[in-house]
Amino acid sequence: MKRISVQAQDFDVAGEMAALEALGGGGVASFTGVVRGGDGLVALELEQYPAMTQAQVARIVDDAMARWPLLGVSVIHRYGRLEPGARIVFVGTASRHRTAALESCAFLIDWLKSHAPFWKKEHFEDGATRWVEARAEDEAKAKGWGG
Amino acid sequence: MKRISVQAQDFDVAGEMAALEALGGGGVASFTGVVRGGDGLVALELEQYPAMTQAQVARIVDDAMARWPLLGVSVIHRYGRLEPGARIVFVGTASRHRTAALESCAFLIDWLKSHAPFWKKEHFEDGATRWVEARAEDEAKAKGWGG
Amino acid sequence: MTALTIVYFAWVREAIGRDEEQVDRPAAGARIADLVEMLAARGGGYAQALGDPARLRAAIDQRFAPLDTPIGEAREIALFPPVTGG
Amino acid sequence: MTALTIVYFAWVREAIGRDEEQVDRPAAGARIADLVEMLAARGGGYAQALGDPARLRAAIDQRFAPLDTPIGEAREIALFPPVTGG
Repeated sequence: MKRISVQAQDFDVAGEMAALEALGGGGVASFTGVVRGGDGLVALELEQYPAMTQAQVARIVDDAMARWPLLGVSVIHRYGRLEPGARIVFVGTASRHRTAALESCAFLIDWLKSHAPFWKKEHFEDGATRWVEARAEDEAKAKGWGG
Repeated sequence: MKRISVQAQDFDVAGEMAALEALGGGGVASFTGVVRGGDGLVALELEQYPAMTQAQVARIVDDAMARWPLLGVSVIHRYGRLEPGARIVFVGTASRHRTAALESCAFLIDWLKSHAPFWKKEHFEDGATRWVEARAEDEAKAKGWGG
Repeated sequence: MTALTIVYFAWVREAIGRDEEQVDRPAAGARIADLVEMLAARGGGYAQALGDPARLRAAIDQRFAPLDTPIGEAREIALFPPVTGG
Repeated sequence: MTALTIVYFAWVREAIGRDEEQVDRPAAGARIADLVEMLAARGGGYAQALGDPARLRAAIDQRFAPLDTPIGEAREIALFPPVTGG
């Protein structure tokens, strides 16, 4: 199973998890990213490169499926204006081996952070905006997986 | 938030995930273990040491909360007779830092495998039964976290 | 002195045919391994379950403990195979 | 020769004030960095967005590419800051 979706609307974590559990593997790992509030943040705006996003995420998923014995992968990434508490991204992996499920899930989210063509802009309650800067740490994490 | 439950009945993954997402952290990691079918398996029977289980799982969760900056942890472990496809265990962690959420989730499931007082017995369709043997690999994984 | 409760799990429980029993408290300074040896000497299911201590794990008063741990004032000793949770 | 499409994202797009444009295809052998330099020379928002190539990343025909990559037969060049997805 390979499910990839880049979408504006929210998604159903339970449905994704259930689909992965139904694959008959021993374990399902997931990571869900949520917009953090605080510091007067009223929204996070996610811009994407539409012509590239879907294909690039598919390449990252194919990499993961080549590296680990996975029964299924589900990746959902939202774009558009998201308020604190909203889900941004979901990565779910299913495998007969729990380590494969957990490691590939970590790999995918690290890789999405530094290799998926999205840009985040913060909107604050005083009207100010700020583009989130890429963190060297994220790039290092992705590189840490090699490949 | 710290939720620990050792129970016979199934659990609601979506509810656990939603409670963790609501903590306002940036990320929620989860691992769900499911009974694997195949080889004529009709059921997995999980025996526990009731007087010890809850306290031991609580100690493991406290260790995780001491090691990583977590906003919340949820651990559910079932016992009794479970059929293929049934959920056995759920570990969910929430943190402002995705690496903390992912690592602590892996730590908890590795630790539960080798330090929670449960024993699994396989029941096969020909009536045979077999106690699952602990894998040296699981013990090594838990030790790999140190502590 | 009070009796000592022994609890058994998984195939240890099955081989012995009971999940709990009371035994006389061993002499001061006895370790879990001494108790295991004493019980195995009963023969039958006890010998089968407890004859090879390398296959056993233990807990004292609901905390894991190596077999060479002194029993001391413990109230409950658990004997079982390596755990397979998760 | 066909024109080349340039697409901009995030603060590069905002500074330039457009998300896409067509430019004349640079001379054979030109690299993305040469295109960036040429565009920055227009001044104003272009200079602001593209004046410091170390802050930029690029893609050729929807695949990431270092700035020293030759443009060759590419149809679409994207210029943007380091990505911040996930």
